[in-house]
Amino acid sequence: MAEKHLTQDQLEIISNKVVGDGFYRLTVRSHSWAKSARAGQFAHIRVGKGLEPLLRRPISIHGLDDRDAIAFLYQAKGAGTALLAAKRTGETIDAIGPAGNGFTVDARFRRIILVGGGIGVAPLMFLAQAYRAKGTAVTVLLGARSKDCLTCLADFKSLGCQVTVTTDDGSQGHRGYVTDILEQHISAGPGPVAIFACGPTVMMRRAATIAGLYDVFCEVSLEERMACGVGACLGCAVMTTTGYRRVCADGPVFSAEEVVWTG
Amino acid sequence: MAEKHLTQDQLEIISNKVVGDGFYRLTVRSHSWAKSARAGQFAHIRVGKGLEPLLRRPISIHGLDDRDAIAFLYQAKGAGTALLAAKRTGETIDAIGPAGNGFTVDARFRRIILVGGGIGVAPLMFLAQAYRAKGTAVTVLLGARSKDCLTCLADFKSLGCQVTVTTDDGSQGHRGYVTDILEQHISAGPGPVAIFACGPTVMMRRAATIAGLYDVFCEVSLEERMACGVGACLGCAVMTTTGYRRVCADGPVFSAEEVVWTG
Amino acid sequence: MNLTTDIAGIQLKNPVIMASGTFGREYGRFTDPAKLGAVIPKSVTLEARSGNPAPRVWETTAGMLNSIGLENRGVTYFVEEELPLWLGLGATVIASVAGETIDEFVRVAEIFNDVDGISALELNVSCPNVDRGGIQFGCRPRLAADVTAAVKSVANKPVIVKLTPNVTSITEIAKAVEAAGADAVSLINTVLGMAIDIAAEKPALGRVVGGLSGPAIKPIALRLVYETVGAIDIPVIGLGGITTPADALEFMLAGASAVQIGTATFIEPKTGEQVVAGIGTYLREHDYDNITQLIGRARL
Amino acid sequence: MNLTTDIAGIQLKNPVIMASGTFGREYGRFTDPAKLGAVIPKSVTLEARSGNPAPRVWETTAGMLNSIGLENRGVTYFVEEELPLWLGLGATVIASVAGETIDEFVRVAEIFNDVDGISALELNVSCPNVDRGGIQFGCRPRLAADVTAAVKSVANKPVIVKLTPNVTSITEIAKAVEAAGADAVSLINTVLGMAIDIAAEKPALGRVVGGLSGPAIKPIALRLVYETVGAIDIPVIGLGGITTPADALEFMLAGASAVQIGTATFIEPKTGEQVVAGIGTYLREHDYDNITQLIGRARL
Ligand SMILES: Cc1cc2nc3c(=O)[nH]c(=O)nc-3n(C[C@H](O)[C@H](O)[C@H](O)COP(=O)(O)OP(=O)(O)OC[C@H]3O[C@@H](n4cnc5c(N)ncnc54)[C@H](O)[C@@H]3O)c2cc1C
Ligand SMILES: Cc1cc2nc3c(=O)[nH]c(=O)nc-3n(C[C@H](O)[C@H](O)[C@H](O)COP(=O)(O)OP(=O)(O)OC[C@H]3O[C@@H](n4cnc5c(N)ncnc54)[C@H](O)[C@@H]3O)c2cc1C
Ligand SMILES: Cc1cc2nc3c(=O)[nH]c(=O)nc-3n(C[C@H](O)[C@H](O)[C@H](O)COP(=O)(O)O)c2cc1C
Ligand SMILES: Cc1cc2nc3c(=O)[nH]c(=O)nc-3n(C[C@H](O)[C@H](O)[C@H](O)COP(=O)(O)O)c2cc1C
Ligand code: FES
Ligand code: FES
Repeated sequence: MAEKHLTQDQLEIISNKVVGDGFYRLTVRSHSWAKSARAGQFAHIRVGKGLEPLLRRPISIHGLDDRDAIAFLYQAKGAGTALLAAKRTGETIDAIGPAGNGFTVDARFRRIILVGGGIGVAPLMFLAQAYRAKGTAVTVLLGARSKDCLTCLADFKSLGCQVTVTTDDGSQGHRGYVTDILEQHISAGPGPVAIFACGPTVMMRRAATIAGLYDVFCEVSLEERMACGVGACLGCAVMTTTGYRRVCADGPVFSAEEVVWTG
Repeated sequence: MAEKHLTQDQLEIISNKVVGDGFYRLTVRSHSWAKSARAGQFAHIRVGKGLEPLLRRPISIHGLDDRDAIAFLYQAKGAGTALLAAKRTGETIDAIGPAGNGFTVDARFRRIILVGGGIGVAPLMFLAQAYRAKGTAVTVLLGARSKDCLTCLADFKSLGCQVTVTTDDGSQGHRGYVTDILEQHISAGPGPVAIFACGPTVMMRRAATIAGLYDVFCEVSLEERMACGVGACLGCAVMTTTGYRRVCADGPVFSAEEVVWTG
Repeated sequence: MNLTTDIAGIQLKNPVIMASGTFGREYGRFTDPAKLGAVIPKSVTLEARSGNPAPRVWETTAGMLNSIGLENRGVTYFVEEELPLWLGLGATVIASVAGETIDEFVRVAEIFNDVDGISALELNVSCPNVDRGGIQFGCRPRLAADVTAAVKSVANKPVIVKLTPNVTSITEIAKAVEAAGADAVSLINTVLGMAIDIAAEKPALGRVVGGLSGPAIKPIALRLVYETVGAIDIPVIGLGGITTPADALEFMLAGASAVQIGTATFIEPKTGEQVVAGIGTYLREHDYDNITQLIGRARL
Repeated sequence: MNLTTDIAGIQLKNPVIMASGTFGREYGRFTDPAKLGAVIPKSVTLEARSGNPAPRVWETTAGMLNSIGLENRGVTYFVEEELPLWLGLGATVIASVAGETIDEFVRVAEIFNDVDGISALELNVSCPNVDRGGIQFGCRPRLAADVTAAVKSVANKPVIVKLTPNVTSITEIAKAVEAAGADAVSLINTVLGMAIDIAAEKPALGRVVGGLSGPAIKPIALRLVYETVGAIDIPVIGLGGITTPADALEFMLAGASAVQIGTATFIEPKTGEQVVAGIGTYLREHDYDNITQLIGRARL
């Protein structure tokens, strides 16, 4: 059980840098997190010192920088992430985690396809690291604004992933939605293949539908507003085929088949 | 009318330094404030950027550093003053002021006696500057913890004031309360003499009583919890012989005779 | 961009009104009252009132408590000394009326009948800081209706009734004052609250209990506005904790025809102007050409 | 330092209780439940309930809204699966009971009669997030009294009634449940509130309206506790927005015999322990030798 490593820690910041328009890459030192964290898990971070903002912010683990350092990739959207962006090397962040269940990492897949949109790319890097470590072939399909993370493309490539970018207007890579090219990639190589998606709901829903059509293993990482982040408050419920489940504790990763899409 | 100079300004910080145990001296650049401010007036400062803390903090003007710079002396007591203490040179503070009425500065007094306790010393420095500029003899009686402001004694002396310190336990200067020696100072020189007091309520009340006994002009600077700081909310009312008056707009300086002491 | 708003038969140049008791003429130095929809000066009573003992204000997390107690110099002083100043600054003035008895409300309203420059009356039947009148009127549908009807029967200006949140059912009160002839309602007045001064081990406010205002109460106010809009047909003016344009938009999307700003002015005197500007920007960016298109859009 | 507190016939090692719906057993990893006065797990109903649609939580300034809707797996699951875990962690457990009908409350209470390790019952007659039961009971003195009397007539454990702040007169309700036999009351449950998601131009919560909790509501809670303590003779447990030892002390100085901590745990899981420690420090520094000396000291 992932939960067994859940701790509250003051993690020391190694660096916290802009890596795109409003995108930041934060690395912190922690042997225990680096050791126990699994791709798809997140940290529940107290971004302020006082009560403004009140609640912690969930941020996915973006990857391991080395055996003592983990990275986060985040987008400065509102007041909370702005405070995070203002933190400097040497300061600490108060983080609860590694939280959540994480993606399935299974050597039986010969190929995996990562489907990312916007900041949804964040946890997929960690997953790419995990699969590449097993020698699995990794295809990355990045949608729309994913170019916003300037370092991501290079990072995926240096892991040996095959990367394709699509944009709505064709300004970069393929023109259209990232899911438009998903079908061709499913058929384009040996199986068994697995799809992992993280990004806007419409994108994940479409990926789930396609995976269903091709009867391919597919997991999605869901977002929901959170309070506790550890499973206690039932605040982050999403509807599934087995009833309401908690994104923070039963997820954020769910089998695409069990999600009851509402958005 | 003092009110006519009331403005809202972003004042640039020249320096913000520790000058004693929990005491800070903040200087900001402002030609207009330096020109219009009168001793006893205060700035109503927004110490945070967000809504924590919600309200502005009233801080007396401590003096003029030169024709473009004013100084504040403040004690880091709670969350608000802690935020102020964290501000650095080059940042700005959002200040409303110069607010309030100010002390009487009148050349007819041959001598003035300033009675200060604790952080109450803050506005008295500015008043000493004003009277010394007129050549008036200034005696400063500092009570108890006034030594907490390390620079104040030297500053008063360099203005040519005669300074006496008292402490409860006699650890420094006279032993006892600052008002114990007030009577002897009233009689110790030529008149007309005026007393100006700022500090704990008991101290001001005692000074007021003594002034009454000797029929000496006396003004006190009162404190009350404030919201608007400009006279609009009626939140800072204190009882006087003519009914409730607003500390922020009718005060903070009141004639000792009109105050109805409750503390 | 058209920000013109009609409320209770009066036309405001925009829907941003400064709330009673929080916007004194001192703020004319920091912001231009003529640019605001309207200004509601501190509630006036027939005779001068001296208010409650100190401390009267206390800061809380994201809020403040006050127990001013309707201190004011009485209606004559208001008409002769204060109103001309507001009008001189170009403000549209709504007068807030308070009283200990129905008769007092009526008499103040009658005096205002003969005064030019008062666009509407707001009946403060919701002040929590006085022993008689105030909140007692606002907590009982019957009394609230009686005050409203009595004032309506004499007043020659539109009557807005300001409601208290300190009730089990705001819609009951709102319906009662609507039936009694109110032209609009405004809500909320402050939420009853208190604080203890730990250092002194006694209540922080001289009067023990006070009214909570500021950002802390915004979700409470918004719920009450949303429900009230659903229950009555006269316009609802929303207030409680508004500090940003986004806050104001929440109230309007919930169905408020206009908003008021109180405590936020203490923090930033220009809040009113900023909210007007921010609403304009929002309308432009979202391709509305009229503020009324926004009102109630978030209602299910 | 003696922090032992007697409430409704049960003895707690200290007056700090974790509020229902906010302290899951997950928190056993961050803090030691055995060091707390008691833990009140999420309210249980007779059968499992699935709760409300997402979003169920929304942040507000210094507060949060929730509309969980009493999601729980029913009393049997609670007794068999959850309770043993709490007891295994050394916690003193007070069980929160909820229901749509008086009969449901009674039946859950009867089941608890035969269960060891439940020190007391807290009746949640104040949940704002369900269509039936919940707040309806808590808003009407008569209904609140009826639930209380019915449960008291069967229960072999002390009964605490948890009150809602969303009423005109809390003292009326408190007196009614006292007369009906309640051993103590706890207050407040959440304050009704809502938010609008401006980006979507619709209500932020799936259920539109929710319950406001957190520091924002502390002054409201404190006023209600202060008034209730003055109106009844049974002990009052205070809660609403407590995040620091100073907050807890305010409630105790106002007359609360114990406190509960809810939302603050989400921000800092160790809040409960920190409050226990902070109260101890305060007593020491102010030369009290017993926590009971503090209770109600700020009352006039
Ligand atoms: C499991 C999980 C993992 C996430 N991983 C990342 C990541 O790796 N990088 C990243 O940039 N973002 C991630 N997010 C989204 C991130 O949590 C929000 O962008 C962030 O909380 C916004 O906070 P704010 O104060 O800057 O914005 P505000 O809009 O001011 O936030 C206001 C409130 O909304 C909540 N909120 C806002 N957006 C979201 C959202 N999309 N999902 C959930 N809550 C939200 C905040 O937590 C807060 O309660 C993740 C969300 C979840 C649920
Ligand atoms: C006219 C006037 C002039 C002042 N001049 C100075 C000065 O020159 N130097 C200085 O150090 N202090 C001065 N003070 C006191 C200063 O305003 C408070 O110490 C400060 O507001 C405390 O804020 P805090 O957030 O640090 O403390 P907290 O205790 O956290 O403050 C909480 C609340 O209490 C208010 N408050 C706390 N103490 C006081 C107080 N004594 N008077 C009024 N409100 C208070 C705060 O404004 C805030 O609303 C003055 C006060 C007044 C009224
Ligand atoms: C200091 C103060 C004084 C107030 N005086 C009055 C008043 O005289 N009449 C009135 O109707 N409301 C009065 N109010 C209530 C406000 O008009 C407003 O209803 C309330 O503060 C909520 O709005 P806010 O959160 O924007 O401040 C007062 C509020 C404050 C904070
Ligand atoms: C997410 C959440 C769930 C809650 N669930 C319950 C519940 O099941 N039963 C109950 O009696 N109170 C419930 N409450 C109310 C709290 O127990 C408490 O009364 C309220 O939150 C005020 O306290 P606080 O400000 O410390 O959180 C819940 C509160 C929150 C925030
Ligand atoms: S955020 Fe509390 S259960 Fe998920
Ligand atoms: S603080 Fe508002 S009148 Fe003085």
